Amino acid sequence: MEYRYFPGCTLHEQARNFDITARESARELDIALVELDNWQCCGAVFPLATDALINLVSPYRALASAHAAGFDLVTLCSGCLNVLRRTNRLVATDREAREKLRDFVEMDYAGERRVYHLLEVLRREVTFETLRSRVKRRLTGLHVAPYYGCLLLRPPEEMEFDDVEAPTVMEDFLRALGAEPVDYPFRTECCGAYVALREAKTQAAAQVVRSAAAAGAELVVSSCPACNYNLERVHPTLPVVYFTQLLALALGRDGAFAGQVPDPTPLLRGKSLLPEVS
Amino acid sequence: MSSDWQPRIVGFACRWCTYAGADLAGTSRLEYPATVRLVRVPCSGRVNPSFVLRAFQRGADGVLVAGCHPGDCHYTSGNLFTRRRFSLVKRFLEYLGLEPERLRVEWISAAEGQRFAQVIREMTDDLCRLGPNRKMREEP
Amino acid sequence: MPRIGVVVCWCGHNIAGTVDVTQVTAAAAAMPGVVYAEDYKYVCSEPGQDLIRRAIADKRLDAVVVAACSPSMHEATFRQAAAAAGLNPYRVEIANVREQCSWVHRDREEATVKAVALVQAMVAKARREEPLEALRLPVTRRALVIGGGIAGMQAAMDIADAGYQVLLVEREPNLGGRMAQLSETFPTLDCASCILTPRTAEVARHPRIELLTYSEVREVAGYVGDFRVRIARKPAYVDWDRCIGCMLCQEKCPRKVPSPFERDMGFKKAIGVNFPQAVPNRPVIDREHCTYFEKGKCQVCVRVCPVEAVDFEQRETVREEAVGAIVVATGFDVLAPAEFGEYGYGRYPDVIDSLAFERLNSSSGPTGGVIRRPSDGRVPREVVFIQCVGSRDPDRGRGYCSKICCMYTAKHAMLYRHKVPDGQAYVFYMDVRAGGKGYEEFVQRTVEQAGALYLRGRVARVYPEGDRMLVRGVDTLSGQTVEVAADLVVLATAAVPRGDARELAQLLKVGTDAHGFYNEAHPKLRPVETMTRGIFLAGAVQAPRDISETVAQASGAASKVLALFSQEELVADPLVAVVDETRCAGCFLCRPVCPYQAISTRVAGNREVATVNPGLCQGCGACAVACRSGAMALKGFTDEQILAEVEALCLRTGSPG
Amino acid sequence: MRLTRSQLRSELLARVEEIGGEAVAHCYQCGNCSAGCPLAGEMNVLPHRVVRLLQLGQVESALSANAIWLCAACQACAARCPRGVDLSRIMEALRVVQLRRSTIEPPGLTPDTLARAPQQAIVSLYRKYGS
Repeated sequence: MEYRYFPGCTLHEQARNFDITARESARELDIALVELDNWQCCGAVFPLATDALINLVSPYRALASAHAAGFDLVTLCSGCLNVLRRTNRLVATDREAREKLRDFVEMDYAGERRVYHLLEVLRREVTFETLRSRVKRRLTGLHVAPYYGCLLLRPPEEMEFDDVEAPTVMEDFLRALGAEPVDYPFRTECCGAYVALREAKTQAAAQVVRSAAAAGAELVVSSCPACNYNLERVHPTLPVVYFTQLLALALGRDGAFAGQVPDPTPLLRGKSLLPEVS
Repeated sequence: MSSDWQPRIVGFACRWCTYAGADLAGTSRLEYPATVRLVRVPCSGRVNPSFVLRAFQRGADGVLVAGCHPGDCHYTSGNLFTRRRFSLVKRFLEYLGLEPERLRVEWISAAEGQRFAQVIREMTDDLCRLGPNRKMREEP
Repeated sequence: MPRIGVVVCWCGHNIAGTVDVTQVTAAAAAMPGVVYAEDYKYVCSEPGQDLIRRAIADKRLDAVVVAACSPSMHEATFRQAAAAAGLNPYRVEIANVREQCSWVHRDREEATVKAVALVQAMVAKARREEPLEALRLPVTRRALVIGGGIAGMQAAMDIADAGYQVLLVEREPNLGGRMAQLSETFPTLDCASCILTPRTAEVARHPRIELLTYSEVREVAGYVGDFRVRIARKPAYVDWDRCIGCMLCQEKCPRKVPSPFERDMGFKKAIGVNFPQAVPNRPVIDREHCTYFEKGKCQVCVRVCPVEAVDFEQRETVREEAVGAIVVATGFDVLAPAEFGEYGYGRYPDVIDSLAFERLNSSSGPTGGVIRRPSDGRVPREVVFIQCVGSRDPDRGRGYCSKICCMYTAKHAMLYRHKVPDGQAYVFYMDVRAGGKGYEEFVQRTVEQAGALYLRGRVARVYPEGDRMLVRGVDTLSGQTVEVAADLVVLATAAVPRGDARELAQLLKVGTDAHGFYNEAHPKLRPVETMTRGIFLAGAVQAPRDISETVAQASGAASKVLALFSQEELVADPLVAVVDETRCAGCFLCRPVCPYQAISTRVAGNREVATVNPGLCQGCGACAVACRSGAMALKGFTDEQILAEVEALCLRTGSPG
Repeated sequence: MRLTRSQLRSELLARVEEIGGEAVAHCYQCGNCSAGCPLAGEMNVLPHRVVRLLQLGQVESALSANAIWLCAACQACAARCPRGVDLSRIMEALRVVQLRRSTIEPPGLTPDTLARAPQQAIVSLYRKYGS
């Protein structure tokens, strides 16, 4: 299976380790992630005003380029997924928007392609069954709190990602890796998003981590670099890692945990999931 | 064609669903163009294709055949005949050179006053663009 | 040429405000065949009807066209007026110039032109009209009531008390329906079973009521006065005629399974009754859970039964019955709150629905009437009630108000306080809808005496915090978000139609609304009748209702049945199909398209022709279109009439542009 | 406050509805949006009250609510709204209206935040202020 890969800005800069672990994992699973030529920022937020088509030019261009190359698009950032998928849907359903964007970008595209989050590729194409059989290092005994946040799930009628109030894809993913998902109430609550960048008044992120810890989690796993950052930023009691890091770890790689605070490696070493420090 | 030319639409409406839906549009005071005149029939399955042909011959610019949604027919199955029958009639009329927009077959329930008004608006727009029906019209 | 009169109604300002009625009347007067044209302010009023009657007499009219509101409003009124003046009522036609003209168009000239065209079409139709005679049909004076809840029982009793036979069909093994699950009833707090139990016994021993429980209606044929119904009796695997109701089988059965009657909070046996006071007091075997049916051994019930009533070989039996009228009283269900994942129903045992709370309150329920929460059996100190779960929610639930929840939630909060005096009830509501005798007063007592805290707002999420449930909501009146740590959360879920309501509606050929509730013939004037003659509605099958309304409606339905049975013969609409035998080629293409099996073969001379049973024909006209030779005509909607309408509507006279 | 027809039908309100693509009349003030809003604790006017102000024609009051800048567009409200109103679109419309009238300074970020925060979040934040 081959896809055009849209890394997005964050994975290209601050969160390189997410990108690296994703590419390593894809290779292990025979998924060809070919980086989209000349991609640019998706715009980070889907414009909610009805007259803000200009903000859709960039995601339209990414979609049209993938289409021109003849492949569906994959991203591993919930933010990018949210923008690209909603743009794709708008292009497919709104003739006026489609024509304006086409005329502006000068590329023909009408929503023919699909946009996947890497988790969806694992669920749909690889299947968790196969993933389970490809795991080299089962994450046995690791209690992980999956954190969905907002952008994967909402708005449900546009994202069609999972049950908006009771999603299961990350739990299924973790079980496939051999880890034990922990159920806790805040897994679909907002982390504060970009509002949390201001002085940290918002309790949202801290509440997520507290709730996960109270439920017995040892680790939080996220699927969005901004969530990951916000959760790490509140000095959590638990390490917060990206789902691709756990994936790579389970597939026999090192998970690229360097520099993360709190450092997940002592925990993982304690469970014999990482080689001892040489 | 003068600029204030308005198309004439003859609509066949089943009394249980679409006719009642049109009544609901009225009760809800939804405005739509005065281009449509309905013929009340017991069921859309009562609409003989010859009625449609006659309307076009006598100068109707558009014809609407409308009934209950498939599965909701007051007579259980009448609209299923309508659906099959008019998918043929439509292709036949297109074969004769009639623009496909001139004949619409729609399912409009008694609760869909809004939809009835919308269909009439859309049809009127389409017909204004197409202009008068000259293809099948017998010159008076 | 027939002499036609045209009367144009102003409907006050409703028509005359947009349509130039004077111009329409003048145009009508000039139409071929029209010998009289007049306009009047309110034609449906008594003087208006008198105008019609006088015109018929004075002008010797053969047909009347009334340009007025929709025929669904006053066609019957004007037909009666005409009949009173000696005109055949089927020679009255309505031009709908209100709902389909004056109310939907603004431009006076366009609306007037259209109104003239509509009148012209009806005049053209009226010219080609024949006088029709209403059909007369015999009537079988025996009623079928479907559903043995409070609605069905009331209707059955009323009909039977008036002296007619009733067949009462109930799907469950016992009578009682939804009400049997309830604890106390609002606004009087008398216990549901205290009202219900004597009633079930009365029904069961009534000499004119034949009870068919554990049975379902499978087929309905025929028509008003003469329905043919096939009823299947499901196998109980117990011979009820032999059974003496000792319930030893239930006592000794080793298999315990969650009881749906108890909302899965209690258990039942694989053989037995739903609840102790069940009528008839006869057990059934739950085949899905019976060890014998699963594994081929056990048979404890067979061994303990003193009368050898257990019969594993029992099969479904089907009988055909003739009835003259049908009352549908199949009740309602509650929405499964699975759509509302944020409340955690199904995930957390201490989030339950209101019906489950009824069972917790019921002295015959799983906790013996002590309110205990399902997870650990603790008596809850704080209970949160959430109203409108799925009601008034067009986005994820149902757009309508379920009507009964405000009152039963108030009742729940009150009962809870009676049973747990130091407990606190919180009620999240959007509006309290307590229209009904003594209802508002009851709600106020819940607030003032039972101390329930009413919080105006919705709840966004419910999740566990320790061993309690944290409820996060808002109080819109103070403008504050609020949190309550509750021991128990009760969801007032939307009342919805039974899962198979649509299938039964199709059997009965009764219309349903977008949700699956059965449609009445007229929301105000014919609330218990359906569009299918002879079929009536009682209770929540039509829309959510409380017990008192249900009983009132059931009595209403019964009185309609009695009115039907009081007639020597029934009069039916003559708008049916008829065969011109001289033109019928005997191809019988008409037969498969008839949904009512109303067309049969008849030998006419030396060949076979089609013939229509006017009692079965409902006048859909499918056969008239299927007919190749033009032999089949639908009275009142003949090809000639419809074509005449089409031609009139296509005329461009006087149209702008 | 005095309610007037001209406020109820003001052009400004119409513009908010047009840009947001949502009709405020659809809201029946159940408060579900506020109940589940992760930032409600910081808002001086709760989300449902912002809509209420619009229903009352008090667009200026709605525009001065800090809620419109605190809204993180997490869409929890939209996903749960029984009336299908996407409140985040109304919030966006209010921001857009305000930004088209005057410049609003985005909050300053510390150099540390700027250096460490993911681009996705920084871009999102400045997008909100029309940058």
